[in-house]
Amino acid sequence: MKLHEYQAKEILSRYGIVIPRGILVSTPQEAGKATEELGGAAVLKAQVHAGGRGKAGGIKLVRSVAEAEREAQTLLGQNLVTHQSGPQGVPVNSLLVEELADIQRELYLALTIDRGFGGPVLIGSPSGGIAIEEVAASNPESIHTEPIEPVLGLMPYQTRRLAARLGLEPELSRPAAQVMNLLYRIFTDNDCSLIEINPLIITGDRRVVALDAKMEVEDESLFRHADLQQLRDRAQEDELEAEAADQDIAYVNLEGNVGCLVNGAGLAMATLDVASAAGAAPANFLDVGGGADAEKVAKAVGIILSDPKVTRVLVNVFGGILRCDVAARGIVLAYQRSGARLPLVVRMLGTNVEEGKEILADSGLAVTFASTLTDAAQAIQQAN
Amino acid sequence: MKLHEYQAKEILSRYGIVIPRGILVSTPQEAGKATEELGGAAVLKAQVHAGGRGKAGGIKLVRSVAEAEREAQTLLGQNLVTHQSGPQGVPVNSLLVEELADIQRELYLALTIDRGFGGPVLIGSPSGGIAIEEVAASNPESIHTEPIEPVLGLMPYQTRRLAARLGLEPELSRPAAQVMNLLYRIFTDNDCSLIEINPLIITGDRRVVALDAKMEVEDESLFRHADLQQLRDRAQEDELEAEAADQDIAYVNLEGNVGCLVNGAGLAMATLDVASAAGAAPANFLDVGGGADAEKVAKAVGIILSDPKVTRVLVNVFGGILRCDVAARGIVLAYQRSGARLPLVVRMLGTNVEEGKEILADSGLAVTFASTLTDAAQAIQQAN
Amino acid sequence: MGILVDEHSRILVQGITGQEGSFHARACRAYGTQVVAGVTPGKGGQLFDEEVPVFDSVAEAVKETGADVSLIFVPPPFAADAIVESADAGVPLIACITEGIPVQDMVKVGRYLQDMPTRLIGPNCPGLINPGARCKIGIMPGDIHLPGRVGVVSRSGTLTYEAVGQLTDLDIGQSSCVGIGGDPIIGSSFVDVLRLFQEDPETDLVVFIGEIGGTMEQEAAAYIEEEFTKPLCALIVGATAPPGKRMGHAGAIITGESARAESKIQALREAGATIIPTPADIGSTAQKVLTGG
Amino acid sequence: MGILVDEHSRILVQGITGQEGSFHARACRAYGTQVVAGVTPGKGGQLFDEEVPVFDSVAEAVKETGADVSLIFVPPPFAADAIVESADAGVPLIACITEGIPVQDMVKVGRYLQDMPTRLIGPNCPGLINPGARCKIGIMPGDIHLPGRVGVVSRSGTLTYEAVGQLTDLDIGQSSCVGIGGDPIIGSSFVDVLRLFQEDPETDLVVFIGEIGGTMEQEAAAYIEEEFTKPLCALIVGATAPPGKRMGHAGAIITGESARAESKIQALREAGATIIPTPADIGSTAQKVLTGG
Repeated sequence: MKLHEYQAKEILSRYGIVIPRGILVSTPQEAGKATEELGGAAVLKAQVHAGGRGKAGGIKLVRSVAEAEREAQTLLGQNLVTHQSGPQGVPVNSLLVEELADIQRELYLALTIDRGFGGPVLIGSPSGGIAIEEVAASNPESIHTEPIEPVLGLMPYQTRRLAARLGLEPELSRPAAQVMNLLYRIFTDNDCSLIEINPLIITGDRRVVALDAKMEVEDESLFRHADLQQLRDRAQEDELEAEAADQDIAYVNLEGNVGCLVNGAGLAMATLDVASAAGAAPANFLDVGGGADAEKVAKAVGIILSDPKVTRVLVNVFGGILRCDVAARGIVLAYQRSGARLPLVVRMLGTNVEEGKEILADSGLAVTFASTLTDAAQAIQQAN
Repeated sequence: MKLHEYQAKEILSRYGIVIPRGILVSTPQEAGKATEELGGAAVLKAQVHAGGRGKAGGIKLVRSVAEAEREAQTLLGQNLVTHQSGPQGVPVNSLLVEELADIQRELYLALTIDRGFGGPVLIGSPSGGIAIEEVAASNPESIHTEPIEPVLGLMPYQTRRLAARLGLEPELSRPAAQVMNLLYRIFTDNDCSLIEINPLIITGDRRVVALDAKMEVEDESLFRHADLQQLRDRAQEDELEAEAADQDIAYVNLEGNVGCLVNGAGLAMATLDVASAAGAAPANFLDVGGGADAEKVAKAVGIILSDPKVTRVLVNVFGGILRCDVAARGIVLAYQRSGARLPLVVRMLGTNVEEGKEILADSGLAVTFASTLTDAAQAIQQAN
Repeated sequence: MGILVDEHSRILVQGITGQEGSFHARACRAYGTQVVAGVTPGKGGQLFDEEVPVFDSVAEAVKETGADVSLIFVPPPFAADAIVESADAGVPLIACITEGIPVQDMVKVGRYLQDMPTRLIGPNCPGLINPGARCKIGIMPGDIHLPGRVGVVSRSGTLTYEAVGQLTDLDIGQSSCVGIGGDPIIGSSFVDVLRLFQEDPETDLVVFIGEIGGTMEQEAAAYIEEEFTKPLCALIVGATAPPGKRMGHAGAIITGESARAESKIQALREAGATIIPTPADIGSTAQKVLTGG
Repeated sequence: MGILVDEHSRILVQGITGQEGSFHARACRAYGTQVVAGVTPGKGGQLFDEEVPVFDSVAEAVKETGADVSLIFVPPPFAADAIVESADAGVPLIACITEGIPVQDMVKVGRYLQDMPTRLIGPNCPGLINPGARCKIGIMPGDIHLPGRVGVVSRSGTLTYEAVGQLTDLDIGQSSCVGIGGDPIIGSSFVDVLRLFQEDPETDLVVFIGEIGGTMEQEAAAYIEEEFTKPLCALIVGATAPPGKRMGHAGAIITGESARAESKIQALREAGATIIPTPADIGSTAQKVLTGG
């Protein structure tokens, strides 16, 4: 789950990391008032769940209250399209109005889980303020990582080493190390999958300040973070994806017209691969998960059916922890609820497959059964 | 460093462990008032750094304000002698006045470091309310331990297992597990060497309550616990031992008349062993430590010289991290400061030994040099 | 033969009284697996299906029944505890089916298990099966399997069944099939399982199914090139999948290009693997390699 | 020969610019030890005593000088970090002299080192010395040592010197002397060091010096009985020491009676060790055993 910049910064600040003075606003009038409070000049930052905001015009420097109101008027309510947001963009419903920072240097600092290492890594670069992917492409040796052993935590010699590699003078090494230590605490306390401070700045008066902050909390851990659950902003999410996420269904909206219901991420990817190879364009990636019951399958199919671009549905279920009869009942339920009559190609194998096929055959739906992946892909390609 | 019961309980309570309602008092009048506040009956508990308080008369049940004042009058200001306090006892300067508890069952719970395991262990027994040494002697199989892996922390299956071994019914297993988890957090957060809850009680209304609490913080870790340093109560410590502890000197007051200055705990123990074997009774165990400078040695010798029962001083220094010349300068300094003329037997070997002997020889003190441990013991035995 | 488990394996099921646990414990038993015990705290003393004793703790179950494999269906918040409980009780092999265990729980468990003799398969995996020994420890549909001499190892659950289905349809039997799990942090890697297949005299060929993301396939490729001597057919899925929306920037720069399907396919091809062109070609590719075609 | 270090050992000193570090680095060099580098964060680029380069980090020091032993004089709050830094830099042997490291720091470091190839001696120890190789890595006075064939291992610092002094006075030389340290949690145990003496062809006899507290001497006795084949003289000090005021109740019940001197002496005697009657008899007991008296 992604947090907004202002939410992430509030958490950073609570742990003791210095952030700029800022005020969250949702109207142009508030933006003007906030700018006044900050001394008549400020930065307006669109609060959206998409990177590349600056280049897309989501960050504005304003030098007067009037200018603040004008720019806020433009920003608020618009859909901001960035290279990460998808073509439909993400709505700008609030702005963070921040004091101007006296930036002397811009660094990059992040924490994430490294699968290879099997634990968290701290990542730093002296090239902050630009997208880290660009740094990784143009200047990879300027990106440094410090793996963190869970039993030890981040060790002082690591923060010293990283501070040195960030080019920090000795007197800045200690406050920078402090930021690193706090970030690691925030990361573990809150079950984050990512914290990114880009840029971490050194100000003219030699303070270390988190000028921007990105924070993602691992969805699987939200059950133990009631406070963080409150921070979810559904407005930032694709409507169908949000609905799927509510049901704990892995769903990604795509461009085609074949609605896909699969169990298992690997089989779902394989299904997209084979369907694409057969010339059918998938409308979505959907993994209904192993622990689904009929209701959850029905919800998943309901999401597919409510997607206006879907003209046919491909089901590929290999019964394991999800049994075929359960899947079949869910599919029938969803079709009944929505009243949809879209053609359905079903490939089912594994646990309780016969019961599953029987349920579908008896349902009155326009079902074509397929026995192999290739058959299924061809059948869906023809089902129009 | 030992904490008082009331200090330990305040920490437990801050973390969420249930403790009885209690009021700290230091006069009989306050004790009466507190008893009144608690409903006219209470337990008065002497706040001293010594176990075995109950048997020694340091805990009184009172059923009226008048009785509370009377008992408090007796307890306050007295020196309580317990089997752990030494013959001089420990002063009772404050009382914890607590509400009466409705005790249905008494359990034992503790956390400490197990050298063999190399980490913390949780210890529990269904036989609470009596000294655990007695349980260990009479019924050792009723004592259960759960080693705690630092990377994992205390695991739920361990708390379930221990709760079952404590004889707790399923509905009490969860609150008891909660206490265990909190104790482990307190232990690690505060660098404890010991936390002991004896008894942990089950009340008539099925609550899990810490009725008594012992807590010791590792001296070596106090540098990072400014808050805990404030909790030290010097009045509870042997005066010379407290003075030594202030100087970071390991010192234990003994019964004899030979003051001993040694560097290294092992050599100090060896010196006592040899001196005792030669018929000389040591007045103290003293390890001045490796990192001592002349001033620290002088402080150590000062402590020895200020002990009225000391009639002669045995120095056994093997120069390593502490150099012999440094030790010699410290000894001379202490004698000069105190004006003492007590005979001095010195055995010195190792780093800078010649300089050390020269300094002592030139000092005008009544020094006898010995070359072996046996010589030193014999010399001190004769030096009267 | 086959790897890890055989007809002598004695299985205990953690979470046997839950919905999934009971269903799959039954399915394992129906397949022929010796399920000797169940564990559900607080339900000790019951009998599962009137035959399998249920215990409050793994230690008791192991002591009373000699169980040597643990199959875990415990819900995500308690699954890390279940793994550690089995490891501490000395269970040498654990298959954890549970999906959705918090990553930071698995970080700690992973570190702890480094010093233990226990081998963990999963979590978020279908488990493992040895068709020749009629030993199924997991959630895969048993009847699609056929005893034989092809090993299957896969990061995916259902895609493993797909692979097995295609093999069985062509009458190509399996020695053992292992789903290693799709989570960021898992107990056994591709390399761990390949080592076992390398040592197994009854495995002639391995079908290897990887995915986009991470670098485990590249590590496998390095191992295959240096030490693995048997023929291997490899499929990597996800070439047409949308760019992982859930993968943060910082994560992406750690693995960078190597997380992509092409990079993995290239590494495996260079290591000498036969690449399976599409997910529909798993069986046919294996057949070609086996018949030297 | 001797154990752990020899004339080829290349030492780096962590905390070389501090008061103790500089004094003892000098003493080690004067004895003949190859001190090839120092490490003090923030002082990289200096030369210690105009000859030994000082680095900001252990990794740099190792890279530039090929140091393979680290000797640590870093103050207690930073010592755990210093140990881990050396281990992470791949230093195979670390001797940590620092006294007063918080126990919970060492709990974590101890766990971490379990998975590392690094061997740690100490902390709170005098270090180790190989008199024949003129290699002294620690704070012991070098000139009391004599090259020879007796190994010394001890929990105590200064008492080790006492033992060496008595041996040298009787012209009994030492192959290697190791102080394993007096803290509750240390890197190498008696057994670890005894194993090395067992393998060392130039050690004929071992002098073993234990203390009251803990059970490490009993573990050593078990090892001696089962595997150690050389003669061994053992001293346990603390029989007349006051009952450890610092040992809590809970601690006492873990080790119980076994923490006492008599229990340790008995275990060692039963394991076949020759007991040294008093601390004044270390040299004479060793002499008797060596001469078969």
